[in-house]
Amino acid sequence: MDKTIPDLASAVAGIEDGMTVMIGGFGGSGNPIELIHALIDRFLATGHPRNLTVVNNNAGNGHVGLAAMIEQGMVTKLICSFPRSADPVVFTERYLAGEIELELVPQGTLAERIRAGGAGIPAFYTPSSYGTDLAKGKKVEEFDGRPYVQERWLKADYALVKAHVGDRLGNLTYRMAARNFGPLMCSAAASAIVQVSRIVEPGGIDPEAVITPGIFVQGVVEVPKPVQEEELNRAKAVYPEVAE
Amino acid sequence: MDKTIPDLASAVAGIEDGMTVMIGGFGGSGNPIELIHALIDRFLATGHPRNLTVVNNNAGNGHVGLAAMIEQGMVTKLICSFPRSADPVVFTERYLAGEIELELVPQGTLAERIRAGGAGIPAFYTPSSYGTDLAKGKKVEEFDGRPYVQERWLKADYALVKAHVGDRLGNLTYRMAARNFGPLMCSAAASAIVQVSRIVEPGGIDPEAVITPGIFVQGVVEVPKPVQEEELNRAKAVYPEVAE
Amino acid sequence: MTEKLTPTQIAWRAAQDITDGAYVNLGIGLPEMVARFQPPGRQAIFHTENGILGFGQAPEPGQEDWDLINAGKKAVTLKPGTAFFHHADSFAMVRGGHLDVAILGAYQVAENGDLANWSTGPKGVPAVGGAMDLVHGARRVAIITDHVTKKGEPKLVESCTLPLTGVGCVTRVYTSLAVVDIEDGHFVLREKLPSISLDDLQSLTGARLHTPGPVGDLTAPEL
Amino acid sequence: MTEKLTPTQIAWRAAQDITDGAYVNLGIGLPEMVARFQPPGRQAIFHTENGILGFGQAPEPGQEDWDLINAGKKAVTLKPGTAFFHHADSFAMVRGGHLDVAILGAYQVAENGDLANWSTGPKGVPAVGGAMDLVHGARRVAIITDHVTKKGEPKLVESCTLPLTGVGCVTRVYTSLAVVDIEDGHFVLREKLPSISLDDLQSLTGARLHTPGPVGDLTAPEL
Repeated sequence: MDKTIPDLASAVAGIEDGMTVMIGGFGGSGNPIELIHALIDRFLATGHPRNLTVVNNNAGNGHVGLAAMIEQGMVTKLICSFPRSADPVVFTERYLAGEIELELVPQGTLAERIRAGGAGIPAFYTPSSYGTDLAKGKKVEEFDGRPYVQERWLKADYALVKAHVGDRLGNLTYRMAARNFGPLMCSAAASAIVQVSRIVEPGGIDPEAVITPGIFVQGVVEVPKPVQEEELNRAKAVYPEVAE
Repeated sequence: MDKTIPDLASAVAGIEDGMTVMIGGFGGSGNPIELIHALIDRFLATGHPRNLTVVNNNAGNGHVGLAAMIEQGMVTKLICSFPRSADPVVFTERYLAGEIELELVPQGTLAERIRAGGAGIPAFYTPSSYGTDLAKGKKVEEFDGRPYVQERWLKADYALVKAHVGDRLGNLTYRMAARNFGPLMCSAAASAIVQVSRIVEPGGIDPEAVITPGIFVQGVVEVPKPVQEEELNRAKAVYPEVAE
Repeated sequence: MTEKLTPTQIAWRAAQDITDGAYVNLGIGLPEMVARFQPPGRQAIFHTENGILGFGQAPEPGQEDWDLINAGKKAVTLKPGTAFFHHADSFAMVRGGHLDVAILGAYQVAENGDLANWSTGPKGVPAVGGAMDLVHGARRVAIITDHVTKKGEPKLVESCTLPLTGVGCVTRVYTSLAVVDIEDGHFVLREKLPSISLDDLQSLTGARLHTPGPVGDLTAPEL
Repeated sequence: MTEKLTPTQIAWRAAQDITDGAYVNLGIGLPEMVARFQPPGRQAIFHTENGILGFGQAPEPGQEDWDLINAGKKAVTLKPGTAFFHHADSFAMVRGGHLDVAILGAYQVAENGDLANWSTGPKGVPAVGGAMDLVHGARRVAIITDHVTKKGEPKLVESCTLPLTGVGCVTRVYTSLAVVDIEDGHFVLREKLPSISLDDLQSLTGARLHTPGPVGDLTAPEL
């Protein structure tokens, strides 16, 4: 078995119009920028994929990565916890113009819904959001005298994730806080496509140190020196540099 | 902050009559034998703790560890998935004599209930056990046209867990399949008491390799060369060698 | 007495359907034997409930590490690419639909796919383990079993009389006499021993065997 | 204009109540400042939603590693004993009651403990982050805030008029003028600036301040 994919274009080739795509990352860390930009390249060349529903903690920063995807009009709906950032202008404009739908989810609930999707738990109860606007229309049940809100699992057709080291069986490690949503999204997507800084042979990762076991991963592509979204934004980068 | 405990007797000193105690381990691996035997010593010396509810995947093997606890009459109720083993004579006799209560839980549900206890999720839905005797009396709800059983979280007053390396902040690593229920039980117990083969200074464990972060651990005691339950049972060991 | 496959041969037959790279969980006992018969060039990745993915065969006697065991509490070995994880992550793999195949034993399988394999009734100590999770998680739930009980009673039945493990969960049954799929609430016969007639096979089966397509010969090497 | 504590001084005051070894989550913005004022001999362990426990202060400018950030997206550093984990484990810590204290900002706090701190209404882009989880998870949920809004309106109120973050969740409020506990649906005044009279403080507060016990002097060093 070999889950390695030779290049970024092949890695994102399966994503189709209307799909739900989970994208890892939190703020400027852990964003699979190279995978996202490969997807934007495909969209610019072919007009597809479009009408995507994207799941991410944020709504993109500046004009690269997820923000650039939104800017190109590829995203119809965003499911996230915090669509603000140092520079959220792209999402903000689209949202206020009514051009993109937002499903706002408390961060812990978002993480747990994605985990539940990967773990075969169709619904669970959480105290978070009880009594607030975000619980409106949701089922409430009392346990041990305290009210909880029922939340549903979240699954995706694809996950695009940035990890650190991967082997060709799909076993992954992450780097520091870039781990964030990656392991959860890998488990909740029908196809988890992961960019890693280095691909090693099976056995190259200590079995105790594997964070995402290969069973949750469908494709691994090597991006030896990935860019950091935070650094792109500090440099005021725009993707693609010359938009069509 | 220093969570290290100087000796085994102190480590188990807080467990009181009637408490719920989660005990890590699966079959002959990962059982915190030294902690259990320290608890038995206390019981033999003082008559306490008794009337314990124990959560473990199995029901003890042979005449050491959990089986010895049951043999001494310390356990009133057992919550487990598989109360059979190569030598389950102790539990079997007590159970058939009506002297110990059994709550049988599918293994994945047991793991998820414990995780839920640690994660503040009071209830969740699982397909497991739907339509079987083990779902009797439980709430059923349909999601996306498929029926699921509602299960409740499981928490404990104490967890007794065997890990591998620990630091004095309570960060832990485990050894191979001895990890099993350990990380879950640490999170679900008000007090998680962990025996480790080696205590190191903070920083002695790679932050990427920490399996149980210290926030889930209340006490760490060093047991440099822990016995393996499987080996004790192959040697037909009995604890204590001379029962009172 | 009818000619029939040995348990080892049934395990061999089940192993032929496992594709390269499949994620597989093998139940305790007879199903564990399936791992021995992977066809040349194919390598399945074995999962065990107690937190290992991609483990290897049993070690040489005396080389056991009792922290490295499978769900049957038997010692296994590491292979390049093995991963360890805790029990909640292990059953996330199971329940979350990440396993391609789970192969289990059975007391009874019903034509609607119901499985009974954990309890023979109220006597004795009940024990369920991971079976109730496995039957609802894996994409294919296959059973390997003798075609009849030791007393000669059918194990493939119209409806289970023993306590259920799962409802409508079994997709294929490998028996000592036949390979039977479960489709739309029916047993569909795919293969049978050449030496047994369809009528004789039907007489040993507790529910109707449908034959909408060709029935292949069930064969296995001497093992 | 009334004399009052600066935001930095409020953060200092809140820091005095954090015990050695406490697990603490500090909200984005002003609450982050609390970490700077740990009393000598005490070391709290800081948790951030994005998967770090036990991180250290900000690095020197130019030394940032953008994989090592807190929930406010600011660079932090490693300390001996740091641990990394994914978002579900991070919120297991939050929701599971493992944090000793969460310190957050507020638009409004009601006398029953309701908190509004995520939305000022339907205008603009709503964003909630981890606040709704934090308020139901930590053993103590403390607020640091100016006593009144920029327009001079009370932030401590009978009931919140802005969208709620959580119901009955706040246990203590550190303001620019006072330290107020929430007990049994009431504001209980614990400390106030010596320079402000109880009457004046009450007039700046939107619900009754109870004083069942002694009211200490709220003081903070120049910072």
